[in-house]
Amino acid sequence: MKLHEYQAKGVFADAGIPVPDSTLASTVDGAVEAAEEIGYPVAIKAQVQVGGRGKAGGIELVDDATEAREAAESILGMDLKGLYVDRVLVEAAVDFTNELYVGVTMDRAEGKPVAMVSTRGGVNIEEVAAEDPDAIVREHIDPAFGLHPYQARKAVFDAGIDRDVAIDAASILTQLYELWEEKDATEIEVNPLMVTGDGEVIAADAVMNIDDDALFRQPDLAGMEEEAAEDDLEAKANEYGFDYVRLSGNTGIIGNGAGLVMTTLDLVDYYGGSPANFLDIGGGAKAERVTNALDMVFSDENVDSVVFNIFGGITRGDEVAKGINEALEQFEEIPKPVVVRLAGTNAEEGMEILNTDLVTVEKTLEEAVQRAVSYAEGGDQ
Amino acid sequence: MKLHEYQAKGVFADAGIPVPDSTLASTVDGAVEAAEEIGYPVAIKAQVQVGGRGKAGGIELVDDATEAREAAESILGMDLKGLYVDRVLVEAAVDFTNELYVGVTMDRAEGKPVAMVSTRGGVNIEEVAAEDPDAIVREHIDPAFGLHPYQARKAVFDAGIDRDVAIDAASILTQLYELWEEKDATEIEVNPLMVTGDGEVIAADAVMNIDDDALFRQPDLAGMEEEAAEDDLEAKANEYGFDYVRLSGNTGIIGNGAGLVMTTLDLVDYYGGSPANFLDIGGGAKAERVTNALDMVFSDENVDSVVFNIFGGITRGDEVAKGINEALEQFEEIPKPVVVRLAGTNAEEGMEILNTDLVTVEKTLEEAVQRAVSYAEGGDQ
Amino acid sequence: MSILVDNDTRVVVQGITGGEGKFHAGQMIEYGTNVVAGAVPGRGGQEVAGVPVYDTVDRAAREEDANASVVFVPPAFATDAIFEALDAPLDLVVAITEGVPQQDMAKVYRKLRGTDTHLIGPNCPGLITPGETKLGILPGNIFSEGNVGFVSRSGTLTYQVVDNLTQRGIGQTSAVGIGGDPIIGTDFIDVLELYEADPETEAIVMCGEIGGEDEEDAAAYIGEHMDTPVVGFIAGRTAPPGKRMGHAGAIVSGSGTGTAESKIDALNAAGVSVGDTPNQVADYVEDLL
Amino acid sequence: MSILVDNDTRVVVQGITGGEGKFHAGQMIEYGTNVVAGAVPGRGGQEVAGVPVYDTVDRAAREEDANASVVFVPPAFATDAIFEALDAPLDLVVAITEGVPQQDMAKVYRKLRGTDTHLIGPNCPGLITPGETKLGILPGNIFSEGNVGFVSRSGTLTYQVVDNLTQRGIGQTSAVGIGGDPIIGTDFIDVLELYEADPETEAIVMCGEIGGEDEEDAAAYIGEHMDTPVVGFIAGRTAPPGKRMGHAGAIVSGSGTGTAESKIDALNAAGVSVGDTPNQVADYVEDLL
Repeated sequence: MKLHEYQAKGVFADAGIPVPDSTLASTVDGAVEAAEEIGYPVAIKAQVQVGGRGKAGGIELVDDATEAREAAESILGMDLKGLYVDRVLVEAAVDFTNELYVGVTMDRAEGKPVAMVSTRGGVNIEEVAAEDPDAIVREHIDPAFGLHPYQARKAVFDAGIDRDVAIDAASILTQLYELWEEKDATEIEVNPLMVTGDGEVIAADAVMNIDDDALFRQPDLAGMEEEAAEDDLEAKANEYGFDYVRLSGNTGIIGNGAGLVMTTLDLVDYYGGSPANFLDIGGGAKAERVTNALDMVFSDENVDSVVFNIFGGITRGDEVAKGINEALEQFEEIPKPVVVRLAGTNAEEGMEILNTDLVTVEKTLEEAVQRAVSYAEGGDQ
Repeated sequence: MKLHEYQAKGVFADAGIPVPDSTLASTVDGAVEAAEEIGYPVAIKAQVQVGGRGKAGGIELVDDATEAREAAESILGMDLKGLYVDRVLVEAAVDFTNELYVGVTMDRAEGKPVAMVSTRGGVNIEEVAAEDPDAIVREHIDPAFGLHPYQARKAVFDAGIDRDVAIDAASILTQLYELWEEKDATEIEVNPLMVTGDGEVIAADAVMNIDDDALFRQPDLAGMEEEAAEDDLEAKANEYGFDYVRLSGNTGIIGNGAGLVMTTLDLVDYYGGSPANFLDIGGGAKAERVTNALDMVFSDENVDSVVFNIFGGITRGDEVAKGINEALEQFEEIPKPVVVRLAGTNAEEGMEILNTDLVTVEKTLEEAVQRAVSYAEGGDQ
Repeated sequence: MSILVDNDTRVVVQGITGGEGKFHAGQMIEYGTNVVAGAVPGRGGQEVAGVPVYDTVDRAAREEDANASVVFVPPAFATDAIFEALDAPLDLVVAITEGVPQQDMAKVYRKLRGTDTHLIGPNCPGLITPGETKLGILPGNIFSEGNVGFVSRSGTLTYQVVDNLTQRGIGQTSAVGIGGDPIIGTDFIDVLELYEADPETEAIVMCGEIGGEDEEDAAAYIGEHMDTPVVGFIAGRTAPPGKRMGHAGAIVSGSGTGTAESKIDALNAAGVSVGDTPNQVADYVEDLL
Repeated sequence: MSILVDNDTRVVVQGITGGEGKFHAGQMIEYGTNVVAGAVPGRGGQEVAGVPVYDTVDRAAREEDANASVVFVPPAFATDAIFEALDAPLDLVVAITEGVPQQDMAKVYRKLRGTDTHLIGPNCPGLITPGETKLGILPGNIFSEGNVGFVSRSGTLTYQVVDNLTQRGIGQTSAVGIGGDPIIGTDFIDVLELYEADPETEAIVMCGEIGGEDEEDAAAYIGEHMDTPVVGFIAGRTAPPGKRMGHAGAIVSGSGTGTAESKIDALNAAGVSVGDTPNQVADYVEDLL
């Protein structure tokens, strides 16, 4: 789960990390009012979860009410890399002399967190990492001990941060790690961490991704989740408790198990089709869950056909078949053609139950995918 | 620093560990009033920091107001193993079926905390440890990971605690460890942890010792310290910042460094005298600190002579001599004879400065101690 | 021959009184696994699926001489259960639980490195030595005895590919589902090393997926250290960056690391044929044998 | 010969810009110690006591090829300083700081066991190889070169007993103050083992005190493993139970463990003569040589 900038900054501020004054606004008038209250210059920043907002026109720096109104009008409602901007953060502009980068993420290969510091803040840090890896200092953290203060200092001094602000930057890194641990983050970064003319440091942007698997013990953050959902269908998937990702194609895909569903997507592509989504109904799904899954995929207006691919382990083919029948029998006319392939536990029982008036049954994964792709292209049912 | 029972129970209650209802009282009327409010039967418990209060008559169980008054009258003001009882805890009596022991302490040899559990609660656990070591289950704790919940469960099940209350007892052990860590305890124990007829567990007594060296980060507990001081002189030593222990003899002892001061005490005993105190002025003491030390020892009415033994490393003999002179020159008559021995850094300079009208100077530790012992026995100055 | 588990493996089921634990304890016993005990705090003395339940893993292991466990414990308690099994100590711990918080696993992994225990998972289907024993939730009937070592990050994809093999008469020495989480106890290299040392394993199938760099690391290992031929499969070629594809570990980062392309290239460079479809994987294996 | 430190020891002073750090850096240099750098965060680039200061121990060690440090850092920050030195990594860390919280030291001790570093202290006067080098606050002038290995839990008591030896012309190979805290990096046995291996150490003086069981453990070790004769001294014979005698470690528990009597008995049983007074210790040593 990714927090919005304004949410992450709220978490930072609560933890005592300095952030600029700011107000969230969803209307042009609200944005101008907030700008007047904060005092110019202010930055008006689109609240969508995508990198490179600035270059894409999602951030503007304004000096008076007229400019603020213009900026708010242009940003609110814009389409930013495919995302609709419905809120802006109006934020005091920081008069900075320097931009740093500090962050904490999980190094999967080492199985431990790693703190990162660079003097090359304010730009895409992944590009810096690619072209000049030494510009980013990495300090691995022993999860049993946490980030020792000396490690934070070592990282900032080794990165070459000016001695005047190094200790403050190290403190912020320490605070970030504490937040990382306390909030079950998987990634947390400040880019840029601005250094002002007075030698203060301030978090001018904030990224915070939370471990979905830990939301059960992060009630405050879990409450933010809904607010952060980007897409109606993804919100619906959250409700149903599905792992769901919406894509841009027209072949809907339902399956059990992440690896198998991904493989089904890949096969749709391999056979010349285009996947509309990833939808994993998980292990041991009962009839109702199957019905919900079909409802999800039918709700996506891009979808022209559906492939339902189940290899039963815990999941039983007869339960799946029952769910498919129930879901489809409620329609006068089936909204999109559905191809079903059942294998594994109780697959034969499932095949027998399936109402073949409503679905097309295929025996192998490859055949099922090819059939669904053909339907999506307008082929005969 | 040892907390009083009522203080430790306050800490326990804040942490959610069940304790009986109780009220602290310092007058007989207050105790009776508290007993009436809580409802009989109640226990009236002397608040002094010494083991075996029950056997020594410091705890009484009462069933009505008359008994409560009698008990409060007999306990308040009593001398309990040398300590004056000025407060009692009036506490709801627990109707128990079983008494357990749970605690956490530091295993110095292993350099790690150890959790302990026994079904032999309600008696002196050190006696149990001596006569039947297997009756106490010990579970070492990795300080980097803390007490894993499974370890708490393992300890209670291995100790043979009834399955009905085992999980609750394990939770309390987990909470005790969390308190141990959070409060910088060196020892924390509940003896007995009572099991009621309903299968509830409740902490009927509470021991909590805090690491003196960690009080700087435990402001709440540090605030309790004064309240817990047992002796006016020890309170004064706290103010001055001395390591001080009052003993029962009549030869006052001042020195620098714990080992050397202990050795001076031992030598007083070895030469037939009796040490009145342990007083370590620490390293690098200046004149004022020396003056304070003499003030401390002179304030002890038991003291008949003083031996001042300094082996300078960081501490400078001339500074010590100056302090001794300043302290003694303010008296018309020196309150008790003072023997001084200076060695190490600037010892010769110190010897030259010392006003030998006011003190007796000896060259070796052995001679200084023998002289002070002789003075304490009324020998010539 | 086989790796990690065989007829001598004696299993404690942690969480045997839960729905999943009970069901799969039964399934394992039916397959032939030596399930010797269950461990559930407060449930000691009961009997489930025909085996005695103990309050602690330590006691179950001591009383029943167990050397392995399978963990069916909810995510909030799973790491404590794993720590308990590590401490017993058992030789092998198989954590089926899905949804274990990442930071909890980082602590487990930290502890694990100081021990001799193999941890498989979490979020994995378990492992099987066909005809001898299975630890986990794998459907036993799709596996068959043979000479192919199988290892995969995924559960149902394992079933799909194994089924393709078995249908063609290609059996397995063992099959290990290492799990789809970002931090797992046993990675591809650990398993590849075991297969390389197993004289009966004549070829290996390795099913990876997007996310992380385990497949790239495994490719480098194969290139340098392995004689046994390996056939690969990588799921998630069509996954867009920044989106988690079900498994917590299956995510292509914004910076482009962890892509299927990089994994396939690395495997090809190490001489590993990577199938485009599960069927093609079986084709390649058939060619090797 | 000597143990732990000699003319090749190259020292970083952690906290060199503080009053104590600066003073003792000067004292050490005057004695002949190779103090090569200081380390104080934010003070890099300065010069104190004639040596360059670095922001981190790591950089000081790399730039000046240091292999040891002495820690003069206030208690609240001392364990972080020790962790920093362990991580550099240095071969030897001497922590002078008094008043380090016990739980912090438990964490340091936990980390220490996985490293090759010797940690002396905390709450110790340091160590010295007379005529070569000293790391810490020991007054150099009371020591003299010779063949007695010295080890003590106490600071000024060390001075007292060493002075008694030196006055009689009995010099020392090395002298180590291991510190008076309940948890210390190096204990009696560690030091005894080093002296036993040192061919020039002909006798050892070991000064213990009440509290803990280090002296009892050392006595057992001496009885089993040592040929070099040992003379003992135990401070705190008159200490009452339950009272902390200055040192955090010097406390006889209510249950009677850690008494002087038990320590003296154990040492006697291992063939160690224990002096009643510092003078008697010197007598016994004189008899041995």
